[in-house]
Amino acid sequence: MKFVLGRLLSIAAALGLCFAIDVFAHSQNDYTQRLVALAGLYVTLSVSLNLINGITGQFSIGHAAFYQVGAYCGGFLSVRFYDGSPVHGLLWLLVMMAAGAAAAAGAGLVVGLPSLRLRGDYLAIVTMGFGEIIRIIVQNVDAFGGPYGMNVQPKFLHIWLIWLLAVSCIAVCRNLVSSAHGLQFLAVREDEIAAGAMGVNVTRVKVTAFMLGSAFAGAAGALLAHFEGFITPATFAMDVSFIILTMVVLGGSGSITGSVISAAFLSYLPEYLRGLKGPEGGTLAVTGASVAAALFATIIAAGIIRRLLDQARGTPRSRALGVAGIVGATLIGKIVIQWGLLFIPYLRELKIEAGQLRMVIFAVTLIIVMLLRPQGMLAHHELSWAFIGKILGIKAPAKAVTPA
Amino acid sequence: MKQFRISLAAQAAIAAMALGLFGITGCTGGGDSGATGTKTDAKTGEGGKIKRPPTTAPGNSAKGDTIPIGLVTSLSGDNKPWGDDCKKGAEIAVDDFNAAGGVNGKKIDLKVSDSGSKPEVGKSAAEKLISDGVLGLVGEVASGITMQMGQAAFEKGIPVVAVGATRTDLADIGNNMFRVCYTDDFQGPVMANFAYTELGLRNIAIITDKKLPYSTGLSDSFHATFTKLGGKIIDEQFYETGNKDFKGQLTNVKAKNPDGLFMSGYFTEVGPLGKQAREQGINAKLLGGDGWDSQTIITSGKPGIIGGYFCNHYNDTDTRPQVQDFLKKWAKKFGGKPGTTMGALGYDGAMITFDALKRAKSLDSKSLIEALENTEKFPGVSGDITLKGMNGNPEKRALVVEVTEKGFVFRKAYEGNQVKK
Amino acid sequence: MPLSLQLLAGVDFHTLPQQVVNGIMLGAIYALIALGYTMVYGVLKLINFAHGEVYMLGAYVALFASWRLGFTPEATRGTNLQSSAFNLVILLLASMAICALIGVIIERFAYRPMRQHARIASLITAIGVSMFLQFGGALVLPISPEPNVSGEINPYKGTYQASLTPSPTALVRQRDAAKQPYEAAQKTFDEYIAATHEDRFNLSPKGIEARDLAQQAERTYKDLESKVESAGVSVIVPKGQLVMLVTAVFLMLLLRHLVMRTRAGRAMRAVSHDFDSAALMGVNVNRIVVLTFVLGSSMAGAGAMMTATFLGTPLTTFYGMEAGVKAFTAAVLGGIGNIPGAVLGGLLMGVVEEMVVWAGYSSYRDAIAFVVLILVLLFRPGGLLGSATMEKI
Amino acid sequence: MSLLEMRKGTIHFGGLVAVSEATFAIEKGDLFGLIGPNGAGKTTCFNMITGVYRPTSGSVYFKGKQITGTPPNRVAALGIARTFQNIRLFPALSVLENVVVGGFLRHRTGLASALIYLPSAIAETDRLRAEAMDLIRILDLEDVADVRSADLPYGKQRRLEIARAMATQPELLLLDEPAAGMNPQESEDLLRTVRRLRDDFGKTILLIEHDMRFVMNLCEKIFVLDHGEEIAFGPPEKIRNDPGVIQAYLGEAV
Repeated sequence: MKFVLGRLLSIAAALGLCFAIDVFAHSQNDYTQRLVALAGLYVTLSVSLNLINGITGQFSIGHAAFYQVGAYCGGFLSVRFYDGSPVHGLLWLLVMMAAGAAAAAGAGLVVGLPSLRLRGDYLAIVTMGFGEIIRIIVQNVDAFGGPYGMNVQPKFLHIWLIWLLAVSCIAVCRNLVSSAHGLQFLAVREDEIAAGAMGVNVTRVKVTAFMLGSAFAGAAGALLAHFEGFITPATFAMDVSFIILTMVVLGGSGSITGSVISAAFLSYLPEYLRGLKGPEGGTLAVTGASVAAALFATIIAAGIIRRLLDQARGTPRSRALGVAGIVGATLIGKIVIQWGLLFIPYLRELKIEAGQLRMVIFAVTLIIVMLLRPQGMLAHHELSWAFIGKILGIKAPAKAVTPA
Repeated sequence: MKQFRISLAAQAAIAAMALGLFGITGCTGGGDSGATGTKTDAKTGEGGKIKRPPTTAPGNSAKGDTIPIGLVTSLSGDNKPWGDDCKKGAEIAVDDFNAAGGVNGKKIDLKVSDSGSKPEVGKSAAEKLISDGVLGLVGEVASGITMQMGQAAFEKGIPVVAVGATRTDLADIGNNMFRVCYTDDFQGPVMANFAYTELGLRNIAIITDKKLPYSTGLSDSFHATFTKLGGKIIDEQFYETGNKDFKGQLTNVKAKNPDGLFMSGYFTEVGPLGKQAREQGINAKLLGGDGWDSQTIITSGKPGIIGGYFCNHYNDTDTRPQVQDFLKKWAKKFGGKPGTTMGALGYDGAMITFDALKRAKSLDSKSLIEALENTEKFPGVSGDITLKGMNGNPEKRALVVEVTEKGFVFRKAYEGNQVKK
Repeated sequence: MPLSLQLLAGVDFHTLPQQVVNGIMLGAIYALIALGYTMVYGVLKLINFAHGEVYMLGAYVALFASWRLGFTPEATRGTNLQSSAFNLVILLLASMAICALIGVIIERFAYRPMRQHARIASLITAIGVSMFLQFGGALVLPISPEPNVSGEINPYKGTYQASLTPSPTALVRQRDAAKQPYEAAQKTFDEYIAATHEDRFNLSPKGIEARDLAQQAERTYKDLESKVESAGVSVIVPKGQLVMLVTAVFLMLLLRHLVMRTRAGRAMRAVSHDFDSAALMGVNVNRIVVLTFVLGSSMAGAGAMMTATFLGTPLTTFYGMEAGVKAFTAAVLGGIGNIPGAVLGGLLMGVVEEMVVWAGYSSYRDAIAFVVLILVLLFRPGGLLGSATMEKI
Repeated sequence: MSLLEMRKGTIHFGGLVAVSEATFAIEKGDLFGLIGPNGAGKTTCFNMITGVYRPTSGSVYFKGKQITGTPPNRVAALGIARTFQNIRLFPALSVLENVVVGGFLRHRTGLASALIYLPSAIAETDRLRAEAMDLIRILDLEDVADVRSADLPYGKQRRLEIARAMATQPELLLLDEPAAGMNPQESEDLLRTVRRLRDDFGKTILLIEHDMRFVMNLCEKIFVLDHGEEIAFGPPEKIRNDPGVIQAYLGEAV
C-alpha cells in the first residue's frame, strides 16, 4: 500500500513537473517554447545514449541514426495512415511514439549485434557508419521525400509529452541503475570478461542496452517529427550524433543527472549565443551578459594559466620561467599573426562580428570544460542530495547504496 | 534463454503500455489534447493554382521608433558563401532605404540571425526574431531552411520573403510566403528549352547532388521538360555535397556519349566536375542552374567549365541601371563584386519588403503581407518583380549566361511566360 | 524513375579498367590521410577527430602559398601563367610543414593535458577542436569568392591514354572518314553566322536548320568516335592525378622507411606497442608523440595540397569533413594502428566506391564504405591487417 | 562420477601448443592444485574450463555433462566460478556491488519490473544485497563494503574476487594464483579461508599457485604442467620429490 501510494505520488510529481514545464513554455513566446521542447528531446537523447555509452560502456557515436529511424517511422506512418485511421489526436501520437520506439529498437538490435564482437573505437566507427547508411538510404527513398524531406501531418505541440518522455527515460535509467539488473550493465562496462565469468549474459546486456537506448531515441524522433511537422535527412546528420555524445561526456559519462544538465545546457548555449552583441548599442542586459561572459573567460584563462604554472612544477624560478614562457608565447603569437597579416592581404581587412562567434564559442567552451574537468561536470556522480551535501562538506549518513 | 526472449518482448510492451497510461492520465489532467498545429499541405502545390491557406495569426506590429525586420541567413556552415553575400546585400538595402528617409522617418532596424545552414537551427532563428517583434522576415538562401522558417512564420502571421529558395512548393505553405527568385520549375524548363532549342542538344546526361533538395528538384524539372520537348535523358548519376572526385560518375557518363551534361549542384562541386569531365575526355556541353553562380567556378573548373551555360537571376554585364547602381554601392561598401548572386537577391528581398512597408496601411505584419501581395513591377536588381496574384512566386525573367575565361556573359533572357514547361 | 533503381543498369564492362584506375587514384588519397589517423591511433589510442581539419588547413596553406607565388585569382583569370614542378614542390612542402606545426600545436594544447584521463574525454576535446577549426576558420579564412588553388599552377595538364586493346581498324577508318564532313558542316554553319550576323542564341528558322545540319554531322561523328572507344579498352589518367598518385606512393614508402628502419621509428613502434613500458625503457615518449603528429599531419598536408591542386574543389572550412570520415573509415578497415593496413584500407575503399558507381548506384557511393567496413569488421574484428588483440586473462 | 573432468584438453594458439592433452579429474570436495612454471599453460586450462577459449581438441565434462565450448556465463550458471590471475574486479563499483553482480545468477525478477521499479524488483535487489553482505562478512570485508573496489589494497582485492566468485554459489571454485603478491601473514589468512570454503561450505576448489608452501600445505592433489604437458600428478608428498617437477622448476642445469 505504501508502495502504491509512493508510486502514485512520484507519477503525479512527474506529471506535475511536465505540465508545469508545459504551462511555463506556453506562457512564453514561440521561440522559448521551441527551445524548451528541443531541450526535452535532447535530454531524452542524451540520457538514452548515456545508457548505452555511460552505463553499459558501449562506445556508440551514431545515436542520431535511431532518432532518425524513429522520426521517419512515425512521420511516414502519419503521412500514410493518419487520415482515415480510427485513432486520433493524442492517442495517435502515442501510437506513433510506440512505433518509432519499436522501429528504433529494431535498428538498435541490428547495431547491437556487431557490438558483441567489436570493442571501443571499432564499435564507434560501426555505429557512426550505420548512421550514415541510414541517412543515405532515407535520402534515396522517394516515399520519404528523399533529400526534400517529409511534411508530417498532424502537428502536435505537446511540450508536456516531450518532457514526459524525457522524465520516463530518466526514470527508467535511474530504476535500472538502482536495481540489481543495472549492476549487470555497469559490470559489463567495467570488465566484460569478469562479468561473463560471473554469469552475466554479456550479449543480452549489450543488446538490451542498445535496444532500450535506441527505443527512447526513436520515441523522441517520432515526437520531433510531429512537433516540427517537417523532417529532412539533414536534421539527423553526423554532427547531431556528436553533439549528443558531447552532452553525455560533458555531463559525466554514466551520470544520468549529468546528462540531463549538460543536455539542457548545450542545447541552450548556442541559442543564448545567438543574442551575442558587441558592447556598443546593446541593451543593459546584453551588456551585462557580455561582461559576465568576459568575466567567465577571464576566470577560465586564469585557471589555464594556473594549470600551466602547476605544470612548471614548484620552484619560484620555474614559475617565473612559466610566466616568461606565457608572455613570450603571446609575443611570438602576436608577431606570427602580424606577419600572417602581411603575408595574407586578405586577413588585413577582416572584420568579425559577435554574432558570427556563436559556434566558435560553443567549441571553445567544449574544449575548455574538457581540459579543466575531463571526467565531465559531475564525473560519475549523480546530482543527489547526498552528493550536494558531500560538496558542501555535510557528511551524509552512511548507507550501503548503489549509485542512484 | 527462451524466457529471456519473452521478457525482452514483454519489456517493450510494458514500456509502451506504461507510457500509454501516463499519456492518458495526462490527457484528462491536462485538458489541451488534440492537434493545435495548423494544416499546411505542401503536396497540393501545382504551380500555385490552388489558393494558398491564409494565415490567421495577428503577427507583430512596430511599436518603437524603428521598424524591426528580421534576416535569417547562413552565416556559418556549408552555405556561408551565399549567406554572407545575402547579408551584405540586405545591409546595402537598409542603408539605401534609411538614407532615403525610411517609412515616414522611421528607420529600418535589421536584425540578423544565423541559421547555421541547418533547417532546424533556421527555424529557431526565425522563432527568435519573431519573438523579438520583427514585422517580417527576409531569407533564407536555401530552400530546406526556408521551408522550416516558413512553417514557423505562418503560424505567427509573419511574412517571409525568401531570397534564394527556388524550391517549387515553398510558397504553398501559406499566403505569408513570397520570394524574389524564380522557382526550380522555371529554371529547369528554361535550361531544357535552351538546351533543346538554342543549342540543339538531344541526348543529355544529368548529374545530381543527392544531398541537396535544390539539386534533385532542379534535375527533376529539367528532366521532365527536356523529355517533353523530345530530348532524351540517357544517364543519371549522383554524388553528395563534399565529394571531390567524380571520375567514376564521369566515366559512366562518357560511356553513354551524351551531347550535353546537366549538372544541377552547387558551384563547389560543379567546378571540379567540369574540370574532371574534360580530363575524362567528355566534350559534351555543360549546363546548370543558379547554383553555379560564383566566379570561383571559373578558376576551379577551368578549362572544362569554359563554354558551359547556366541559368541565373542577374548578370554583372547587364546594363540595367539598377544592376550597375547596385554594383557601385557594393564596391563602395565592401569592395570588389559580390561573389554570388545572393548579394543581389538579398538586396532585392530586403528592398521589396521595405518598399511594401511604405505602401502598407499600418506598420504591422498583416498590412505588410497585404502590401507585399500587391507588389507590382518592383524594379529589383535581379529584374522586375511582380507578386500580385502570383501566389508568392514572382514571374520573373531568367538569364542564361555562358561561362567564359573572363567571367559570365549574358546570352539569352527568358521572360516568365515564354517558357514551355 | 531513377536509372539507379534498375538493377545493374550502368554496368558496362569496357569501362571497368578505367573505374579500377579511378578507384586506385581515389584510394591513394584516402590512404594518405588515413596514415595520420592510424599513426596517432597507434601511438596514443586516440581518434584524432581534428585530423580532417588539419587536412582542411593544409589545403588553405596550399592556396595561400599559390597566391604568394603569383597565382592569385586576378592573375590567373584569362591569362596563362607558366608554372613548373618547382611551384608544386613549394606548395607541397609548405602544406606539409604548416600542417605538421598545426598538428603539434593541437597535440600540445588539446591532447597532451588529456592524456592521463579517460579516452572518451580526449575524443570530445578532439571534436571540440574540430568544431573550433571549422567555425573559427570560417571567420578568418576566405571562403568565397575564389578560394581555390588555381589550376594554372599545375604544369601537368592533359591526360595519358593507355590503350589496353586496340579498336578494329575498320571502325577507326569509318570514323576518320566521318571527320571531314563534320568539319565541313561546322564550317558551313560558322560561315552562315558570319554572313548573316545572326545571334547564335536567337536563330532564325533558317539558321536553326543550318545549325541542326552541323549538329547532325557532329553527332554522327561523335557516335562513331564513341563506338571506336567502346570497341577497344583504354584507360585515361590525367597527368596531374598521376603525379598525385606517384607522390602519394612515394610518401607512403618514405613513411614506411622512417617507421621501420630508423631509430625514431623503432621508438615509435615501441611506444605504440606499450606506452608506459616504452617510457620506462627510456624512450622520450613526448618527443615520439610529437613526431607522430608531425608525420601524420604532414601526410594530411600533402594529401590536402594535392587534392586542392589537382581536383579543383573550392575550399571551405568544411573541406576536411568528408575526407576525414572516409580516411578514418579506411584506417579502421585496414586495422587501425597498422600502417600498411591504412594504405590497403584506403585503396580498397577507393576501388569499392568506384565499383559501386560503375554498377550504376552512384547515389549509394558514400554509404558503401561503411557497408564494407561493417562486413569486414564482422568477420575480422581487428580490420583487414590488424589483429584483434586478444586480451590476456 | 567426477565433478569435473578434462579429457585430453589441447589448445593451440597459431603454431604454439599451449596445452597438450591435459587429462585430469576432480572429485567433489577436492582441494586440487594446478602448478607449473611460468607459461606452462595453467591459466589456459582455466580458460578452457570456463569457456573463455574453446579447446582445439579434447573435452571438458562437468558433473558428467560435456561443457566444452560453453560460453563463460553459461559455465558460471552451471556452477563453476573463477578468480583471475590479474585481478579483474569492477573497479568503479563498490565492494558490495561487486558481490551483488556475482549473485545476480539467482535473480528472479525480469528486466521490465526493474525498469519500472516494481516492489518485487526492489525486494529482489535487497535480498541479493543481504546475501552479498553475508559473503562479505565471511571474507572479512565488512569494513570496506562501500568502498570503490579500485581503492582497496591488493590483498583485499584478492579476497573480494573470491567473495564475488562465491556469490555465484558455485560447486567448483577456480582460484587463479589467489596468494600472489600477499605477505606471509595475509597468505596464511587466505589459506585458512580457502580451507574453510571447502570444509564449511562444501565447495570443491581447483587452484593455480606459485607459492609452493601455500600449495603443499593446502592441496590434497596436485597436477603439474610444463610446456603444456602433464609431468606429474599426485599428492603433495609425491610431487615434492618428483625429479621431473624439480627439473621443470629448477631447470636443466641441475
